[in-house]
Amino acid sequence: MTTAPALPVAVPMLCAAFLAAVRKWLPRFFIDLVAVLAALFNLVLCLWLLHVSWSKSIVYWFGNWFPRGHMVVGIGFVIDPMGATLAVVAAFLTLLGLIYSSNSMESGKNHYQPLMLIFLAAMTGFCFTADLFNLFVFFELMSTAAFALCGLKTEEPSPLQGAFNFAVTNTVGAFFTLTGIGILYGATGALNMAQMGMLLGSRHDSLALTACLFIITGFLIKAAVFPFHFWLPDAHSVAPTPVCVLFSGLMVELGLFAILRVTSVIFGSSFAGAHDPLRSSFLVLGGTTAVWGGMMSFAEHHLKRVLAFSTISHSGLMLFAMGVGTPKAIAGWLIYVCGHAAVKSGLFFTAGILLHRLRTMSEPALFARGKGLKFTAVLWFLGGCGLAALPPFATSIGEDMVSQAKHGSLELACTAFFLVSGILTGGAVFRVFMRVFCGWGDRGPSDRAAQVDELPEMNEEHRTIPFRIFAPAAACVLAGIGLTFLPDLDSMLLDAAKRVLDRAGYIATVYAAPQNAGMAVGHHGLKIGTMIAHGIIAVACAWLLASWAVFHRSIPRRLRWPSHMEGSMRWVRQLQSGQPADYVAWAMAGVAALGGALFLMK
Amino acid sequence: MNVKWRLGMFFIAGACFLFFYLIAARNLPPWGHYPGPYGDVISSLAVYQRHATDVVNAIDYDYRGFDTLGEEFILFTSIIGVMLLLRDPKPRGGTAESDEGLSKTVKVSAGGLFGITLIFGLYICTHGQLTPGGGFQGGVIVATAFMLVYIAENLRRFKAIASHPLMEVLEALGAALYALVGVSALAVGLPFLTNWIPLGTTGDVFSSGTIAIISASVGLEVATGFILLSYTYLQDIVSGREE
Amino acid sequence: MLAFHLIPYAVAAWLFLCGLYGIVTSGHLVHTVISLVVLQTSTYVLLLAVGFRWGAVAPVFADISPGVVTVDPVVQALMLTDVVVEATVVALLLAMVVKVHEKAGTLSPDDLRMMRG
Amino acid sequence: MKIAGSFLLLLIAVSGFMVVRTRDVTSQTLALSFYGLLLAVMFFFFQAPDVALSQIVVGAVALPLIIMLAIARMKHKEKSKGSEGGQ
Repeated sequence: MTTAPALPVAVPMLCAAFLAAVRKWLPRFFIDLVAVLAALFNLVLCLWLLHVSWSKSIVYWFGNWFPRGHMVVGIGFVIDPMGATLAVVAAFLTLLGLIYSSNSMESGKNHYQPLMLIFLAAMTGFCFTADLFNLFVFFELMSTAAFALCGLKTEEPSPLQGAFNFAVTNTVGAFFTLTGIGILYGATGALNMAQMGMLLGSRHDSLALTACLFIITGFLIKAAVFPFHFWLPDAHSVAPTPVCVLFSGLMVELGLFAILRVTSVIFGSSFAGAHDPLRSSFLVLGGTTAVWGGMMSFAEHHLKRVLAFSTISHSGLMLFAMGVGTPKAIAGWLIYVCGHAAVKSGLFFTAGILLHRLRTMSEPALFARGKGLKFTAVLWFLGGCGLAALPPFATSIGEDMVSQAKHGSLELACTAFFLVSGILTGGAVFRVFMRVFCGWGDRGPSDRAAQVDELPEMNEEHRTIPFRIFAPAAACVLAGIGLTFLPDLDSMLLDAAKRVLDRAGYIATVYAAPQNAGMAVGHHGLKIGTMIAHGIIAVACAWLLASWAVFHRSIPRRLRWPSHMEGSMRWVRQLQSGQPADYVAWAMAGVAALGGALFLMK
Repeated sequence: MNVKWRLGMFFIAGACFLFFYLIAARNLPPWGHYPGPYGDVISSLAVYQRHATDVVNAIDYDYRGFDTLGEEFILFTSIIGVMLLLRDPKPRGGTAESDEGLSKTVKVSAGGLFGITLIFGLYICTHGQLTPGGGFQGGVIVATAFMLVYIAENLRRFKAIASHPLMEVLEALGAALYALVGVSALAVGLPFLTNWIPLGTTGDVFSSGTIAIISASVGLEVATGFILLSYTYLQDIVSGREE
Repeated sequence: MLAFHLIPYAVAAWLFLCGLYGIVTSGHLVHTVISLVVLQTSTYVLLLAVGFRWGAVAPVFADISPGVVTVDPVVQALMLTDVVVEATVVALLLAMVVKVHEKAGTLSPDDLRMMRG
Repeated sequence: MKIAGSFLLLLIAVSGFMVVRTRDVTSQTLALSFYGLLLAVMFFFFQAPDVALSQIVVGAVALPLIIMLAIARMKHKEKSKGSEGGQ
């Protein structure tokens, strides 16, 4: 254990530096190969780390600076099952993205591959680190790589503007986080999360509240939670497909993961009172985001924007699950994140296939042009089912676990939000399916954002779909289904969730104190009947909603209202103004509102 | 959203922000009474453990060296990003900014400054473990020295230096070297970034083991990075002058 | 006395707000970027204030004997890397601005409406 | 010492605001350079020579230089575009 935990960060970084050095001299094939191999290496290594971490969380001290007494002098990794799982997802998605882009995608003179590897290294480090400032460093590294990747297409002005909005908003968020870290450092004089948590103890004064508020603000911006979310569609609609996959599949969720880690380890005891303002705020914010994102998703006509808003909606659901906060809910959160990553990535890859074959992302322009693409149509349809949480997609398990996590009104609210979000986002995907792949109805309304035309990202002949472009999409959808059938899935998830929430256990791990091993984990009885019922209801309603929009001309005028949702959200859509000034103002309003809630409920 | 609304939102939210910030600051230790313990522990350990007299650099390149690795890669990534964004240097015959305006005196003095600045930069790079300075600061100074070449030498030589393919290799090498120092510790069976090189005498240029090596590699990365950065921006203006 | 202890924090908060104000009222993309730099300096002031000690010396033991009370070296280490790194991040942002200008011919966010809706 | 420190901080608060208020980007860059220098002085004053050194070279020189280069590049593009349009 003196080598393995450092390698998932060090190896991609070294490979990135190597590739950046040789990019001018070596052929494209070789550069792709090295990048793919590095991602594959990470995948295998992270799987192994995950395997090891089940029995005992791995602790690793860089520079051999293990804690002296209670003082942590160096930077440490603590690899617990949840962090390792997310790192596996990161490696998996990067691998698929690199396979998708190999050989033919515009790579900006081979600058693209090193950037992807740095992105991977940053995400992995972000999952593992136990040091608050190190978390911030990897957050920044991840952001910087993301900004650069967004600017890959420099032919049109719109991508650059999207990248600029993304960069400004996220950098402001990062400084919020850094301010919070500074305040917390002033109070505790430590930077290791476990030590900070210990020193902060159950202190629940204005300092703890403000520090928590500022730290999570940066992560909420990354997680695209309403009203911090405005940058996300702009960034997604302009980034190349594999980058979109990483953004939607994991980067957004990592923002939530960081909130989970920080609130449980550092502020776990500070907010432990019976009346937890943080969780209540998460419930409200999550619910709002889920509905808002879903509605916007249905109102969009640019394929990548449809998917981007659906990511916002699902991010809201995940935040909602964090608000519920019991181990079962967090277990559901984890499987939902994994399932969502697989399904959403599958959809983005499928959109990439469409872009490759038909050279546009605009729904009206694609009308009926996808009729010949049978397999692609199947993938897109399955992706829609996955978003609506139809069993056997892993998202359905997540929904079930979160809904069953608490009884009473919360259970009802939970089911309702999952259903609404599933229906709206699934409906949007089905609507695209009907128009593009089946050619039903008419072209439908268009809007300015849909006309932001992307130049095709591939340099090659586009008559056929090569295997390496099709395979990632299929692999993602299959993974979304396959996850469900992992043996002992529920107890593994519960174990991972319990250990993330177990603040004392985390502190004991850092200080290498004996842990009370073998926590009773127990099983989660899946209510398979309810799951299937919910799934079918969601898919059926989504299908209905989609056909309502598509066939709105043949429906009596009085019954046309759901289809109006598609075109008539002008007023709301104007908030998406494309100006960083507005986005930052909204983020500030969010900070004020969240802070007000925290202080008033104190 | 129109400007009025936006400003209104800003002032209300800004007032809340100020309020949160200040009532949190009220609970911080009083200004100028840092209570520790992190800084004090390291201050008391660094000279003995690492034979480095500048504790800030000991933290940057050793105790929290993993952070700095990340930061260095942020720098590396940004520079790749700039080169990626501003690629496509199609030589175009635009009017180039003239350098005739600079008097001969300026050129000569800039040329003379080049040597001094370069030496100063290298000095700062290599003495990071002893006195304030180190790879980050020294690297920028070295890069500034090369910018003086631009002022003094009619641009052509600056272009010859900055656009040399070796520049990018050196930059990547600077980034890789840091990680390689980390990996080298793995090779001798120690955790990543552990010092395994003899520490030397405190106060010597070659003291403090890996700190000096890492500082030098950061210097290389920062210097080449800034040269590439300025060249990438100048590229368009420069390429107009080619014929 | 309390008001005195709040001075550096008030200045940090003020600079943060100045940066935000600049971004929110910006009519020029380069102005936005420079406002972001001002916003960032707020974190310097905060970190510096947090680790400061009256009457203590800089944490450089080249000319002082070990054991003398110093200011906190950790915050300085954090700031040091940040100063250099942010410069390059700003360079990245400016590269985007340059490219926007090249393609769209304007730098006023009001005229750049591609992403609307 | 305390009075000088507070004065320095207030000076920074004022000049930070001035940087943001300057709307012409070229003068803003110069203001930023001055502001960076002021920050470096503050770092020296508060016993942070390492940071001060890096602030002088980066904040007061390199960063404004990069911004100037970017502005110059954009002006250059405008000029060459203008001359192309004229032909």
